[in-house]
Amino acid sequence: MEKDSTLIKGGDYGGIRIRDAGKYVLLIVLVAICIALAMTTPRFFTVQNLMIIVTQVSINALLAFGVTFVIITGGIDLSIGSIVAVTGVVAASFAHPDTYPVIVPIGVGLLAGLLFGAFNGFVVTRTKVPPFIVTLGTMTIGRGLALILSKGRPVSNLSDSFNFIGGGKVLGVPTLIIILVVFFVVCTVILKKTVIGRYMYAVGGNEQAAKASGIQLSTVKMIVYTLCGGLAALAGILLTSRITTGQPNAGAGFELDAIAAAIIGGTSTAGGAGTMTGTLLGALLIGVISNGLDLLNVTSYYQQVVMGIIIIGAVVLDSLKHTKNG
Amino acid sequence: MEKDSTLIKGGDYGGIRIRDAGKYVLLIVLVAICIALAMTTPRFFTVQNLMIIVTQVSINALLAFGVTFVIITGGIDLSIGSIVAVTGVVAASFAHPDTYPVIVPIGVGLLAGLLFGAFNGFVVTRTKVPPFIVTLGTMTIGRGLALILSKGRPVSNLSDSFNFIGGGKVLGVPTLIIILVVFFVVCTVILKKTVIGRYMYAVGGNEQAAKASGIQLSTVKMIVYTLCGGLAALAGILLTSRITTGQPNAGAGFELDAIAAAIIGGTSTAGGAGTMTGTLLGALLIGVISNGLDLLNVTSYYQQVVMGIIIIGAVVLDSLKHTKNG
Amino acid sequence: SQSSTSEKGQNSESKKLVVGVSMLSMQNEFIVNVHDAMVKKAEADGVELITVDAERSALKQVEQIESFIAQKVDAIIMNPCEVEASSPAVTKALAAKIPIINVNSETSTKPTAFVGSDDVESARIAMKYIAEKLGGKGNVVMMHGYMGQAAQIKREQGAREILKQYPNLKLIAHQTGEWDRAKAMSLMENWIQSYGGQINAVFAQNDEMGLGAVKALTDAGLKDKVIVVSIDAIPDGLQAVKKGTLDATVFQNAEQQGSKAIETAVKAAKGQAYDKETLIPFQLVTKENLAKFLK
Amino acid sequence: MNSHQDYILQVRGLTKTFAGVVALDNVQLNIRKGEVHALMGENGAGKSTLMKLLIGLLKPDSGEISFEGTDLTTSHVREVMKRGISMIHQEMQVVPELTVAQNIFLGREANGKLFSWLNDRNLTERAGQLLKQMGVNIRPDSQMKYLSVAQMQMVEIAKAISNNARVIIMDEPTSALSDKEVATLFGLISDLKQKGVAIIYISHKMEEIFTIADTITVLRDGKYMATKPAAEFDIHTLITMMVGREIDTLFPVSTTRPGKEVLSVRQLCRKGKFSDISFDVYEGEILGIAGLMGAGRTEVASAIYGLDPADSGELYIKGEKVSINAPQDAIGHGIGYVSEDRKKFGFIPHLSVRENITLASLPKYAKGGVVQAKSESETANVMMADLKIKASSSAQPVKQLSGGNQQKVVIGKILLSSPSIIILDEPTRGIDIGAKAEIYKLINQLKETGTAIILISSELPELLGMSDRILVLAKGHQTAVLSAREATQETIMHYAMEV
Ligand SMILES: Nc1ncnc2c1ncn2[C@@H]1O[C@H](COP(=O)(O)OP(=O)(O)OP(=O)(O)O)[C@@H](O)[C@H]1O
Ligand SMILES: Nc1ncnc2c1ncn2[C@@H]1O[C@H](COP(=O)(O)OP(=O)(O)OP(=O)(O)O)[C@@H](O)[C@H]1O
Ligand SMILES: [Mg+2]
Ligand SMILES: [Mg+2]
Repeated sequence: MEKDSTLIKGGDYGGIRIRDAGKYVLLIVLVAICIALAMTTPRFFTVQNLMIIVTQVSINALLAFGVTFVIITGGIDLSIGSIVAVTGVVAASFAHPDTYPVIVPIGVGLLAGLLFGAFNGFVVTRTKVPPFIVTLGTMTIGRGLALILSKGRPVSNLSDSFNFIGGGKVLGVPTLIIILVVFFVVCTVILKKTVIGRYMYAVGGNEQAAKASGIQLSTVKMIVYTLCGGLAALAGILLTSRITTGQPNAGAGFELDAIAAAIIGGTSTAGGAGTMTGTLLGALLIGVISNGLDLLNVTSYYQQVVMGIIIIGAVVLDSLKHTKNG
Repeated sequence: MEKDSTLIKGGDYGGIRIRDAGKYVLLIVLVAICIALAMTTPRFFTVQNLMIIVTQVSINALLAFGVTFVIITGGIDLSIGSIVAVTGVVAASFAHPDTYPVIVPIGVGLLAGLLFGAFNGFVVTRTKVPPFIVTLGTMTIGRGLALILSKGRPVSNLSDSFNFIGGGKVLGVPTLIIILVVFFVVCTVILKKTVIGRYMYAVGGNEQAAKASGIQLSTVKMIVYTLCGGLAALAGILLTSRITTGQPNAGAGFELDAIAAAIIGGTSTAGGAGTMTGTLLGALLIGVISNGLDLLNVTSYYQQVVMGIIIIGAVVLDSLKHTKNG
Repeated sequence: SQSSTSEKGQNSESKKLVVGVSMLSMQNEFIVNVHDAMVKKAEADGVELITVDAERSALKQVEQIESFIAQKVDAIIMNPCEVEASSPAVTKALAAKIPIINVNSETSTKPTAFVGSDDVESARIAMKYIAEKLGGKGNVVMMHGYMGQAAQIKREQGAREILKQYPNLKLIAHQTGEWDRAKAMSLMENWIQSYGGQINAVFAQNDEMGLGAVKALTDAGLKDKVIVVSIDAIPDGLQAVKKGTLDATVFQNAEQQGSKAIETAVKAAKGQAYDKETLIPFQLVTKENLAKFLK
Repeated sequence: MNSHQDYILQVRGLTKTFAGVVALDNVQLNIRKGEVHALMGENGAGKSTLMKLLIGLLKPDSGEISFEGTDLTTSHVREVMKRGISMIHQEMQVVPELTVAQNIFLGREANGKLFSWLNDRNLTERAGQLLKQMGVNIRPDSQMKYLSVAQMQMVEIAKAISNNARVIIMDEPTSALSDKEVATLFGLISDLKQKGVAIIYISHKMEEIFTIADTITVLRDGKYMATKPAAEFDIHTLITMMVGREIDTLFPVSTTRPGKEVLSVRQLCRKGKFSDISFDVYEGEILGIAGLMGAGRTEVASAIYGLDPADSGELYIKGEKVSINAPQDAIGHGIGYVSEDRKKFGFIPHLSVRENITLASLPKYAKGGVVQAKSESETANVMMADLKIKASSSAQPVKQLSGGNQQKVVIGKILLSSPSIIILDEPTRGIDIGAKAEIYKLINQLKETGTAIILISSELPELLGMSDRILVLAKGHQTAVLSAREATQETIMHYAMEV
């Protein structure tokens, strides 16, 4: 009896879950990089700079949270960068001073993003087109829409209250940081504590098994893409507010950064595994390196080389742990 | 006994393979689009225009061939756009008039690409880092290298013989078309007729089972990434030759187009399925639409929207066939 | 933050001025040239430069300026990505009482000083040249940069202003070539298919695209019949003008923009008098006046 | 015979085709409350397809399904399960990253309401109780991916019975189980019967059918043959009805005498899995390995094959010490391995039957790296015919084959690589009785040509019928090596339970 139970390792009751253990290594890597930077440049380890890093990371992190949901179910969303642009332009159009109360641009922007995401989900679930192609298609479509809606010009002259959302401070803390923390908690709870979160893991871990257990794949996927669209919209609104203008070409390439953050954070490209904490750490890692390289005044060409090496290196270290576990 | 033998209906050569049936639908879609364009604008269906389309498609198609190999084994290569830039810059540096014979820039460029690909393969096989992150990292590194090598400036003033490779004509046929055809055949043969090609399908279809069948996973993956690097180098050299200058920022975003061509052509993102014919059709589809939209003088904002819709639509049609199969 | 002030106090014992520089894109040759001029001038003046590349992202640029502010640099030079979107950076720098100098292009919020030229003007010059060459009559096509970017918007604006003055000059097609030579070449090939002999002139919003158009036209044997004009006067562009394949380009003085920007930044940081606006004029480059631009 | 009201589940005129292949043709099935209804048929007869139609995973082309008077013909799985039908799938349907408890209650947490809170502690507790009641020793909080195939199978059983279903479909639930767990399952089944639950039971193990079935329905080539009380069948009539011909001897008689020593295993150890395993295998000999679930048989086999190399110990092949760190080393030394987990290690789903069969010996059919299509195809066709693999053609992807036929493909692949040592881990798992006889014949042929064979099986009759000697493992230790004469069910069980 007791002998058998020793054969089954990897219990997670109360202890560290195997699935989550990865993030601790990543955390150590992140802390190590921070210490190294703090020792190299006195400008790094200041409250102000750390706050700047988190602020800078927040938009990527929000996008990465959304895409983490999608990747966990075994999908992918390349359209988030375009959603940022579309929702930014849409929100900005309703955010001119003395027109609507600030809730209107926020609401309309979010709605646009949710609809965009729902459209992705609809095509993914109603057809057999791979999510990569669906969202690559909607990425192109979205970019076109943003340009059409804005007639190719930035939408500016936004109200102060709108510009406050992503650019203001509350008790000295940038709003972006507060929003990031709130949504980090919300996304973690959705993923870990709710039935739908469990279904995301199940669908990504084994679609057939999920189906055989009576889980409606299309519902789960619809929710996931819609959620991702919503978070991208939030990112788009915050970005617009932060740069005080709705740019039709904003967000280009953001999808790769967000996906990178999720995967660096341990989300499996095959689906079925991933955590919001990991994703947040992934986003912070990218942010810290980028900030550090700027502080160290590394020439921009070399920055790219160093950035690439550190990211690969961090994930190599992170993956060593898995090797030991067999 | 005779009952049993009817169960085995012959071999499969000569007939249409189930796995390949998909490409016929795509071919029909492509032909339909061509007919529609030919009816809308008389300028579409001319030998000259068709030749231009194929020329324009060729560089994306070569990249897509390489990435098809990689995706079939279950991997991904995001660094190909950067390889185009690095190899282009490297080749151009050796291609100034009256320096080296034209074989030198070609050889050095190809070598650089093969090494770059081998490095991707090395990291993918020696570490547990997902290919997405490895090649995203080397994509950044590669871009940095191209900028460092060229000091951020185009490398121009190239010899006529070098410029002929990608810009010349042989018996009225552009060299790019000839090279495309040759490499289409070579890649098809590798994938379909050789042992290593079969192993690529096996590794992508079920890595564990492939390993248990005695296939050395790391060897197959090394070959695949190296091959992909080599084809990207070829694309880089041809692009450089075609535009008569080595651009450090060339090839940005090419990876998405190439991956799109492969997936539109039926390569499974999960690995284990795909054909070069499909990939070629995918690349042609993108090329024809893009050419058609230019010929019809569709405004650039709307071009993007239409492009996205047609690509999704084509793959929807293509996938309907699979639905019938259950 | 108090401790960091004291640290800075120690640092500034060397009295070397620190200038933070955020450039639009270090993958753009013209921008690299501006930056090179800055580096040269800074070395001569004993100024320390911290250069960062915004990679065409206004958001990134705003963040970089925030970072400069946190580092308490003595002055900031910004090569704005966007007119509007880069403005918060200016606001923030001004609020932190750090002089900020815009180089090459503008933001809607007025910075401490501006050094550069008006992009709209460059397109006016280019298009005017085309109009004159064609005798105010003919068919023109235009190649845009990345849609929605400040430079694209301004260059389009300038071109359209001139087109309005010449009712017989028709813009028969315009499309983006994304600042890229290869994309522009493909675009030109496609246009040749649809318009064949109808095109009389090409206006490309930068030299890279202009050179792509030249290549496509040359391959099709049409270069003699079509005028190509672009902007930037990069070395390749000048060479093409020399060869006669590119009919004209518009010279933007990178060297002056760069060195004047440093000069202004240093003056502003030291509290000396400086010019609020240093406008460096564009110049049309054709075969006739080419010699003075070739180094 | 019976009035219609007795039937809890009725199927009429069900037809299903896949890409032109008729899997089911006008099939009927009537299930009574509280009965164990065996569904019998050869590999590819359409049993699993019929069950997938019942549970709502597939939609029929025509026909109808009614359950307790309601029509379920086009209902979604979720609805069918809610109404009271659950299913143990032939191909295990587990989510590897989730825990045992999470798998058991998947789809039913908080009644499956998408936007409600999870209570994992509660799920784990309930799963723990359930497993304990079943007499299964598996931690409810361990991740599914760390379980052996047999343990996963037990979890699948737990999942199906925890649904309070009134009909439970069991598609080959015992294919990965050894006798002890089979007994546990049968105990559960009789409890369920008491409660009036009907069981649809599919298995290729004849003894099981005659032990528990009340009624038997036979399918052949997708067609309904007959339904009769089990008592009216004997093994011969049943087999004849299934196969359409007679099968006289299951285990062929072998006259070969073992030759020279081929493989020697010395003090093979892997921490926590097995220790001190030493044995020899001779030319033309079949060494059986017996043991209970989790005894470490599979672990020993995969250590020898290099899939999961041992920590210490030595391997000798024909007297020479060899080191095997990966399967290709093993293959190089002439070892072939048929894994118990065919889905994971056995075949490449997208590839065709032909491509799978030749995969391990492809270089033999290639010249200068180029595969010779003709010789490859011919070889594959011969193997398909030899093993009676039921497929529309050698070009059919293996993922479309029935479970048993997939297993045959895997065996064919290893046979083709003509190994001098072959390790068969549960080789007849899910294989019908006719094909079993064929496979035994093939194993014997191999033996006669001097191949050394290691046969791991949870079916004692199979081990006893085939082996020359039997090695018994218990909890990772070697407890006996029995000669064919000494070996009986009792002695083997005795040593298998030894600590
Ligand atoms: N998705 C599919 N596409 C094509 N053919 C299929 C598919 N699924 C099943 N088949 C075919 O349907 C037939 C019946 O298969 P099924 O799995 O029902 O057999 P089975 O009776 O369960 O066999 P076994 O005892 O081997 O499990 C087989 O010939 C199989 O090849
Ligand atoms: N990756 C793993 N992590 C933890 N435990 C494992 C792992 N793989 C196997 N085990 C455990 O090791 C034990 C031995 O498994 P093995 O498969 O060798 O047993 P076996 O004798 O072949 O029995 P059977 O195949 O009938 O289950 C099992 O209890 C299994 O749960
Ligand atoms: Mg079956
Ligand atoms: Mg076993």
